[in-house]
Amino acid sequence: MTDILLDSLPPAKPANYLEEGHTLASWLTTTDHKRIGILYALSITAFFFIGGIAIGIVRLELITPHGALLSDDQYNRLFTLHGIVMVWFFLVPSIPTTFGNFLLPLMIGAREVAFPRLNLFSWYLFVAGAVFTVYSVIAGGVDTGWTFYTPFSTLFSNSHVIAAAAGVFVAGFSSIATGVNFITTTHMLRAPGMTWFRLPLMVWALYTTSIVMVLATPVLAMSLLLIMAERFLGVPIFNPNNGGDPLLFQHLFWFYSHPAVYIMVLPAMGVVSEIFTCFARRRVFGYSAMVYALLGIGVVGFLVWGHHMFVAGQSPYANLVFSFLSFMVAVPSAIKVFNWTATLYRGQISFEAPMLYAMSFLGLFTIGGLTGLFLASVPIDIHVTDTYFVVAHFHFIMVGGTVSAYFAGLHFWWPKITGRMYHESWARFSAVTTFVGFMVTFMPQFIMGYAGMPRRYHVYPEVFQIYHVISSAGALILSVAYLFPLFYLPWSLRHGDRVGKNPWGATGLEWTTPSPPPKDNFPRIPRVDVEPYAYHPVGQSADTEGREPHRPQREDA
Amino acid sequence: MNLSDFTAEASSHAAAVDRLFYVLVGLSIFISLAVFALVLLFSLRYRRGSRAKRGPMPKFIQREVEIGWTCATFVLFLFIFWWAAASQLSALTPPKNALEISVVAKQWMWKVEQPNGVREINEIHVPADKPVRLSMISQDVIHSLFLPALRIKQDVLPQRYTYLWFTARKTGTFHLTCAEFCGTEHSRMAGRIVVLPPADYARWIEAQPEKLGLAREGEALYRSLGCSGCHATASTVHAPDLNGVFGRSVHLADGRTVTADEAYLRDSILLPGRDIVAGYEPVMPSYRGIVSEEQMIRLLAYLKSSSIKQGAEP
Amino acid sequence: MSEASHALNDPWSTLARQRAAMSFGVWLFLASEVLFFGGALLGYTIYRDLYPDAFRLAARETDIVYGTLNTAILLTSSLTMFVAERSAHEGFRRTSLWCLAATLALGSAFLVVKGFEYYDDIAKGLFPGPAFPLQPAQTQIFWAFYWVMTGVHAIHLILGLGILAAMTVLLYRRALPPQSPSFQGLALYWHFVDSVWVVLLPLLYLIGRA
Amino acid sequence: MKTETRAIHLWLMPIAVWLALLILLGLSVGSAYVQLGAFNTPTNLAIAAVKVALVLVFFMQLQSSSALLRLASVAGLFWLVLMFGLTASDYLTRP
Repeated sequence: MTDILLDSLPPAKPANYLEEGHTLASWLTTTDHKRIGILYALSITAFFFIGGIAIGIVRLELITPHGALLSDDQYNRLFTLHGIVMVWFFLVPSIPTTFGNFLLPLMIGAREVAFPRLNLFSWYLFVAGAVFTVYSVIAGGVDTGWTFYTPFSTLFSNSHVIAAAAGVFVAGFSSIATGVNFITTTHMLRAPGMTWFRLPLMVWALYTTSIVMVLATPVLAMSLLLIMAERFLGVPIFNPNNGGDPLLFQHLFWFYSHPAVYIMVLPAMGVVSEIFTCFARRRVFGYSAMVYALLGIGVVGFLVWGHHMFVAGQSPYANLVFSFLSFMVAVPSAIKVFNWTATLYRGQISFEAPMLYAMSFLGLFTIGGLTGLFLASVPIDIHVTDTYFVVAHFHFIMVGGTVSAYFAGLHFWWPKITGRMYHESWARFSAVTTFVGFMVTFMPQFIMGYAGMPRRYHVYPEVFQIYHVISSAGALILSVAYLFPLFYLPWSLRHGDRVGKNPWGATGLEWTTPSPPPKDNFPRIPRVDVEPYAYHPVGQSADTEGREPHRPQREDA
Repeated sequence: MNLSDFTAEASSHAAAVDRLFYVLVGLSIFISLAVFALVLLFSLRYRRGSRAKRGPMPKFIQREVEIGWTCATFVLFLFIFWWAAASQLSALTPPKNALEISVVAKQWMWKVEQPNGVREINEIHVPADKPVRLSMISQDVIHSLFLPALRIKQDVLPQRYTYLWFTARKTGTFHLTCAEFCGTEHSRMAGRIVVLPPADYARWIEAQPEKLGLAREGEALYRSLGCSGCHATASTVHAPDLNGVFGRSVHLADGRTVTADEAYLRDSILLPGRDIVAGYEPVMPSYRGIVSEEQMIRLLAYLKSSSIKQGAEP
Repeated sequence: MSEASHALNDPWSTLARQRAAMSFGVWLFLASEVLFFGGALLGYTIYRDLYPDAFRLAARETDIVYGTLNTAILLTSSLTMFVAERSAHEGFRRTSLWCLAATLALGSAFLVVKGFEYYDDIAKGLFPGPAFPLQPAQTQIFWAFYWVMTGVHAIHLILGLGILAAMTVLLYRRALPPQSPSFQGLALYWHFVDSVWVVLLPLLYLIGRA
Repeated sequence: MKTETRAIHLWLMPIAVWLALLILLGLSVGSAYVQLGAFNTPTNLAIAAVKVALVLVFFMQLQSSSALLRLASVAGLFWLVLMFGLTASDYLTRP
C-alpha cells in the first residue's frame, strides 16, 4: 500500500508524513497522529464492510416472510454481529479516531497529540478488541443482540458471549485512551492566540465527544465485566432466581449506550459545521450557540438513558422523568439544525461532494431527530419500542447522520490527507445514490414499525412483506453506493491531480500546511489572531465569488 | 390475516395514541419541510455566482433569531411532553373491577389462564367493553407481550409480576406477539387476541371443558402442599392467619409495614426468609423449585378469594 | 540539571508543562476509573437497598482482621509512594529508590494477606454456588459483589505493582531520570487504588457488625 | 548529583497525614461495633469519605494543583451522583 503513495516530490520540499518511512514496521510503530489516524481508517473500513455484509444477508433473508435462506439461530447471530461490529468497531471510533487523530493537532496548531505513545497503544487496544470479536464470530457467533440483555445473555444463551463481551470490553479502553488524549491535547497544546472561542467547531465537537467517551465507557466496561463474571464464575449478580434484578443490567448498559449515540453523532456535527461554512463561504450562524449546544448535548445526554426502558418494568414516575429529560436533550439538536440552515443565508454556495454529503446529513438528521420526539413521549414509545420504527429512527441518525458526515469529511479532507483530489463527478454520483438508497431502505421501516412489525424477527407476518421487499431493494442500492468510494478514492491516489495547500479555500489552520503535511505539521508554531470561518468581514455576507477566504486563522498565512 | 389485525384502533387508548402520533407526524413533516424549503431556497438563491443581494447582514438577524427559535422549540417540546405525560397518566391505574387473566411467558410460547381455570396457548379470549387486566410473569428470560391493535406492550420479567390493562372497544381477532428478543424462536412466539361481545365471551367460557375455578384448584394445592398444616387456625404451629390476607398491610419483624400484594405473597412463598412477619419465627420452609408458576397462580387466586373458610369442605 | 532535559519528550516545550499534562491525563483516567468502580457500587447499593437483612447476614462472614490489616498496609504504601514521588521530584534518587522498594513490599504484602483471606473464604465455602452455606439466597449476591469488587481491585493493584517494579528497575539502572513525570502519574494511580480500598472497607467489612 | 542530605523535610507532612489516616481507620472499625442503629452506615461512610479526602488533598497534592486538576478530580464523582440519582428515581418509586 505504501509504495503507491510514493510520488516524486521535489526533494527540496520537507518530506511529508507519508514519506517518513515505507516499511510496515514504520507504520505499525508510528507515534505520528496522522499515521495512527490512517491506521484507524483502514481498520474501521474493514469492519464497516464486515458489518455491511452481515446485514446484507439479513436484508436478503427478510425478502420472504418465512425465512428460506437461514435458520433462526444463524439469523440471530448475523443481526447481533451487525450490531456489535457497527456500534463498537465502526461508529464509535469512526470520526474521532480517524479525522480526530489526523486533524486535532493540525486544527489547534500543535505538532502532536499530548500522549503520542498512548495514541498508538489505543490503536493496539482496538485491534486486540477486534481479535476477540472476530474470534467470537468465527467460533460460532453470539446471539444475544448487541444489547446483551440478562438473564438471556448470562443464563440461557449458549453462544460465545464471553468472547464478544471481552472484545467490546477491550475496545472500550481504546475509546477511553483516545478521549483522555484529546482532552489533554485540547487543553494544553493550543497554539498561542487560539483561545477557547477561536477553536473550530470540529475541535469543540471532538472535545465534547472525548468527555462523553471518558465518562460513559467505563460503566459499559463494568456491565460487561459483571456479565462475564456471572457466565464464567457463576456468581449470581443478575440471576433472577437468586433475587437478581435484570433491570439493573439495563440501567448500567443504557447509562453508557445512550451517551454512546452522542459519541457517534457529535463528531459528525463538527465535520458538518466545517463543511457548511466552507462551501457556503459564510461565517457559522451563532458560533457560541453552536458551542453551548454541543456541550449541552454532551452533558444532558447522560441523563436520558431511561427512555430505552419505558416498557422494561421501570416505575411510571421514572418513565416521566426520563421522558421529560429526553425532550430537553432534543432542544440543542434542533438549535444546531436551524443554525446550519441559517449559515447558508446570503452565502456563495457550491455543491461539491462534501457539501452534498453534508446536506444529506442535515436532511436525514432532521428527520431522525424529529422521530426521536415520538420515542421520547411515553405512550407512543410503549407502542413502537422494539419495532422497526425504532430501527428506522436510530439508522436515520447513525447511518443518515454519522456515516454521511464520515463520507463528507473523507471527501473534504482527502486532498489534505493524501495530497490528491478525488474525481468530483463520481463522488457527487455516489453522494446522491447514497441518499436515495438510504431513503428507500429506511422510510418503509417507519411505516411497518408503527403498524407493529417487531424488530429482530427472522419470520414475520406476510402483511409486512411489501415493506421488507422495498427496504431490501433500498439496502441493495445503499450497499452499491457505499462501494463507489472504495474504487475512486484509491484510484485518485495515483491518478488524482495534485493539490496545493488549500484546494477548497477553507480558513482552518490545517489548510495552511502543505498537503500532505510534514511530519511535524508546522515548521514554526503559528500565531492565531482571528476567530474561525472568517470567510467575509464581520457583519457582511459572502460578497466575493472567489475562493480566497477573507482571513485564514493564521496571522502570517 | 390482514393489516387491520395490527392497525385497527381496538381501544380508546389506542385512539388516543394514534391522535398524538398523527399530530406529531404532522408537526415533523411541517418542520422538516420548513428546513428543506429554506435549504433549497438558499441553495438556489445564493448559489455561487448568482446575482442575489449579499452585502451587509440585516441588523436584527443574529441574537434575536437565535433566542427566538430556542424558546420556540423549548416550549413546543414542553407542550408535547405535557400531552404525552397526561395521556400516559390517565392510562396508568387499572379500574378495580377488571377481569383478571394470568399470562405465563415461556421460551417461545404464551400460556394464558382465564379466571375460571380455562387454559389457552398463544391465544387470549377477552370480552369487549370490559376492562381486562393481564398479570404476567416469565419462566425463563425477558419476553414482552405486544398487542399492536391496542397500542400497548409490557415486558414480562422472570420472578416479578408485571401488568397490562385495556378495555377493548372493537370485537374481532387481533395480533399478539413477543417484542423483546428472547432467543432462537423469538420471531415464532406470536398468537392472537380474540375480542368477543360479552355474551359470546360468557358462552365461550362455559363451552370450555369443565374446569375447577382457579381458586378452588388453589385450595386443593393449599392442602396438598401442606400450607394448611401450619396456617389453618386449628393448627398447633404459630403461623400468620391467611384469611383475607390479600391487600392487608403486614407489620414486619424489622419494623417495616408492606401491603400484601401478589409480589409480597409470591416472595413469602418462594423466599420466606426475606420479609418475616412481626411476632413470628422464620420457620417456614422455602417452596422455591417446588411450586411452579401455574401452581403459584392458583395459590394466589385462592389466597385472594376472601371467602376461604377455615377447614370448610371444598 | 542535564538529567532533567533527558526526561523531556516530543510535543512538550518545558518539563513543567509535560508534568502538568501527565497529571491532567492521569486524573482524567482516574475519573473514568471512578465510574468503572461506580458501576459495581451502583449494583451493590441497589441490592443492599432491596435485601438489607441478607446483606447484613452475609457481611458478618467477612474477616474484619484481614480487612483492617490490609487497609493499614495500603495506607502505609500510600505514605511511602508519596515520599518516593516527592523525593524523585527533588532529585533525591536514593531516598526515592528506598521508598519505591518499600511501596513494592507493602503492595505485595497486601496481595499476600488478600491471598490468605481468599483461601479462608473458599475454605468456609463462601464462593457463591450450589453449596453456599448461608440462607436466604440473596446472601450470595453480597458475596458475588465481594469477589468481583475485591478481585477487580486486586487486578488494579497487580497492574500498579508491575509498573512500579518496572520504574524502580529503570530508576535504579539510571535509564529513567528521577525528574521524569511518570512518577507523578504512577503516584496518582497508586493513591487512587488505595482510596478505592478505603471505600470498599466499610461496604464489605463493616456493615452488619453492630 | 544533589548531595543526599537526610530529606527530613519530605517526611513531616506525609507522616502526619498517615497517622491521621490510621486513627480514622481505627475509629471506623471501632464505630462499626458500636450499636448506632440506623447511623452505623452513615458514620462508616462519612469516615471513609474523610479518609479519601485526606488522600486526595494531601497525597495526591490537590491542595497545590491547578483548578483544572481539581475539576478533573471531582468530575468522576459528579457523574456518579447523576447515575445513582436517576437510577434511584426508578428503584425508589417502583409500585
